[in-house]
Amino acid sequence: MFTSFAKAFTNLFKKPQTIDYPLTPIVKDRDYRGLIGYGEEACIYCLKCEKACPPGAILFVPVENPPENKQNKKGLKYHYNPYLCIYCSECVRACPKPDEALWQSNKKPEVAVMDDRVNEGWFELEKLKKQND
Amino acid sequence: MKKIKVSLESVRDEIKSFYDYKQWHLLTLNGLALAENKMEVQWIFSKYEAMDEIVVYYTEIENTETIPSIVDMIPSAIISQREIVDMFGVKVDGSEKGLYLDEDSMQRPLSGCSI
Amino acid sequence: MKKTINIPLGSQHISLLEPVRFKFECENEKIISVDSDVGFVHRGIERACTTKFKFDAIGYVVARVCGLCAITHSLSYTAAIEKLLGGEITKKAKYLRILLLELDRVHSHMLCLSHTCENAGFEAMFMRIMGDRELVMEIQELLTGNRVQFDYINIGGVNRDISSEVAQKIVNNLYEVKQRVLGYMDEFTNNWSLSLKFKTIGALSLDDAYRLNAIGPLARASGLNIDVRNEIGYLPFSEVGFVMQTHSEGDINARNIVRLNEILNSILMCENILSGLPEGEIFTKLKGKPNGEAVVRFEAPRGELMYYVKGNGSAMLDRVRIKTPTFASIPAFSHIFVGENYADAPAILASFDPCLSCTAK
Amino acid sequence: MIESIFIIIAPIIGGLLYGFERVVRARMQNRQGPPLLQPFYDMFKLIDKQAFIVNPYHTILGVMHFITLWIVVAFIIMGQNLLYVIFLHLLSSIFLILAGFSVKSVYSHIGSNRELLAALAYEPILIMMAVGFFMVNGSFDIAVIREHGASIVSLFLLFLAYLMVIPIKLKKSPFDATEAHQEIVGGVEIEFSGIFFEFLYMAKWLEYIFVYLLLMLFAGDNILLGIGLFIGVFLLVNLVDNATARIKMKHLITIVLGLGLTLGICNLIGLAYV
Repeated sequence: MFTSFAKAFTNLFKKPQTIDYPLTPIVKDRDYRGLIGYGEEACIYCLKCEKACPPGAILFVPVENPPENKQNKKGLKYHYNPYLCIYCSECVRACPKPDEALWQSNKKPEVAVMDDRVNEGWFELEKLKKQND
Repeated sequence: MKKIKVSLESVRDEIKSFYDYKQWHLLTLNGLALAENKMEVQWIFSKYEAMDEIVVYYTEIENTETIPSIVDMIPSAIISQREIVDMFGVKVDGSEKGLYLDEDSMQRPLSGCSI
Repeated sequence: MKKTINIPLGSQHISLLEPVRFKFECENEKIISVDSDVGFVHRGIERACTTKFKFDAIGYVVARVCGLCAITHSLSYTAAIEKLLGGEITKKAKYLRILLLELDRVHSHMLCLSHTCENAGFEAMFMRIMGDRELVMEIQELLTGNRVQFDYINIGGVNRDISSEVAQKIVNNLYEVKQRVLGYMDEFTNNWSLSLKFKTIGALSLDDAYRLNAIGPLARASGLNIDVRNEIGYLPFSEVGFVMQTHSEGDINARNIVRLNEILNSILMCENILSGLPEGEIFTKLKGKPNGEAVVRFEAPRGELMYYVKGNGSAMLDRVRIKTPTFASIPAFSHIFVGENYADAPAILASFDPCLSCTAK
Repeated sequence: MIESIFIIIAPIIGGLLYGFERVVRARMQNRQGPPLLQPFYDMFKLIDKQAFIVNPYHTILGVMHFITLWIVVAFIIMGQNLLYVIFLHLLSSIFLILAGFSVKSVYSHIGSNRELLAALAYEPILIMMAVGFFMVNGSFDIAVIREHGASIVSLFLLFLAYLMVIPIKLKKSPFDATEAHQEIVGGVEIEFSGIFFEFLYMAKWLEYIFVYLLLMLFAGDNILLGIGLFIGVFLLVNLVDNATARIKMKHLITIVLGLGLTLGICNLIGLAYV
């Protein structure tokens, strides 16, 4: 009891442990698991990341709809939903060319607002994907 | 893991003769859908202070059959029994009440509350 | 006139932010009977595991059952699948798994201790333990890349290797945590007001612990030798210095002391692991599809966690059954409340360390 | 003139004191904590909220609790009779207790029960304190007490007893079982909402003024000593709050009534015979 008493008193003269959060940003470690980055030039369209992703946050959807040639992998476009992503980096491990085509950064996603249509936009993509399968 | 098949009638006697409360504890009841309206019910036990000794008593039943309750022997079985009622729709003796609540249940928090 | 009053605790209550309801029938403030209700939020994870996800993704699904014992859930599932696939993982991967498992136990126990203090009305202690818990959270983040959802364990090994700087940081932080924990030990045993709240309150006798199948720190505080780490050969716990911690009193104080001792033991295990970490790969590729049945148990911070997995040789599993520690302890909880004072109920409840997020899987 | 200004701004001073205390408490727990004006931000938020009236008496009693407490503070500032002040303060507590009993909530009932028991424990000490002041100064009038010299030495045991009353009134550990946030969710406060809760919230601030004004009576006309007492006791109460858990009602009554009464009676007997 007296140790807590003394501790409470000495804490009065210490700098608080917590930070003034929205004003002072949190520094994330270099290896923090954050957003997935994508390099289109290096991608070979093997679609391994799409298969590996547990929540299905990576979709390769044809640009033209319906696609003229289903075998044409270059006609696909990479879509990534940071709000669905669980940042497990399964996709990066599955990628044959990690660091060039797909990599993990330590950044957090922006706060989504209604105008972004995060959900609706994504549902449309999922629907498109289903149609073309 | 040792699996022992028992009939639905003898399951209570089998467990009663086997269960020593200072040596074994009930892990859980488990259901397994086998085929159309057939299922397997398992009673999974584990031994205290033994290397991975697990005993599973199981029986195959029709979905309409009632499985006996073992709450009088193992009081902690009540919660698993109530869960299995909800998860598989089987009937358990004396556990007609399920564990989960329907959305329009009167026992739901704030049910009957109108603002 | 009715002589008793019914006091509800939950399903929304300040002392317990989780959806469980205990209905106490009280005489003045003395509890004479308890009714419990746990099924408010059912998420259907067991069902989702068998219908929506392939077996190699389920490790990430079951990790979301609970935030605090995420590692135990994914570890148990992974162990079950590894059993079915019949592969052996490397020794280094095993050691790293224990390392994270024990770090998780340290922070989970600290959370429980702080919560018990808060429910006993000791706000400063709550803040103190929560503040010190950040030391553990920090090294978990360094090790796995995230604070809560570790996603560290993979079928076949672990996802990340440990660098020497991280290892050094873990050793340093754990040393600091150890000093703090010794400080709590002093506080929990010597604080006069805490002893009024904790000693002889909410006791569970050894016989009742056996009878009601109590598990985890709850049972160990009553003197029941049940610790799954002692009962499985899958991970080499005894090699890294695991010692079972028990106490004989069975009251809240005993539970706290057991938890504190377990933290110290876990820290010791982590230090042993880091000093004797074997060289080698962290990942072995396991081929095939799971076929057959497996029951795997692990010691989560709250007690015994069981996974039953049945595969049929395809990518979709037949059945995943999760038995979570809190779920199995509810009968024991209800039993302990009877005869206690309602003023102690929140502290007793917190000392069980209930995890309703696990229960409502 | 100054007195009436003080009376009018008393709740505001109380709010500032409460906000300051929250900052101090946060620092003692080694955290950032809320800004100083947080109680007033809370107030504006509460005013915006929809107010439910459980039953009219409940609400009226809650408002009456606040008004009576304000009058109590006004009486102290104006230097009225100390006995009146103490009994009027009891009346304000009774209003709150009745409000708690007038609704159906179990938590509210338990809170009222505990509040009543706590009043039973601390009221004798307050009355003995008044008697003590009378014996030292020859008058119950606060104005007279303020003109005399410091009485803390001759009333030291009563001062100690009064120290035990402060945590009860300010709802601080170890004697905060009447509010018991984690057990009965604030007790009597639970059924108040919106602007009506605001009255209770402001009553809490007035409680701070009441407690510390009574404390300063021990210093008499020595203003420096009064401020010193205030700072010392303020720190002490918060430090003890940060070093103890909440004890049960049973223990609260045993300790406060047993120890407090003994201390008080010893002091009075001492004053009468020495």
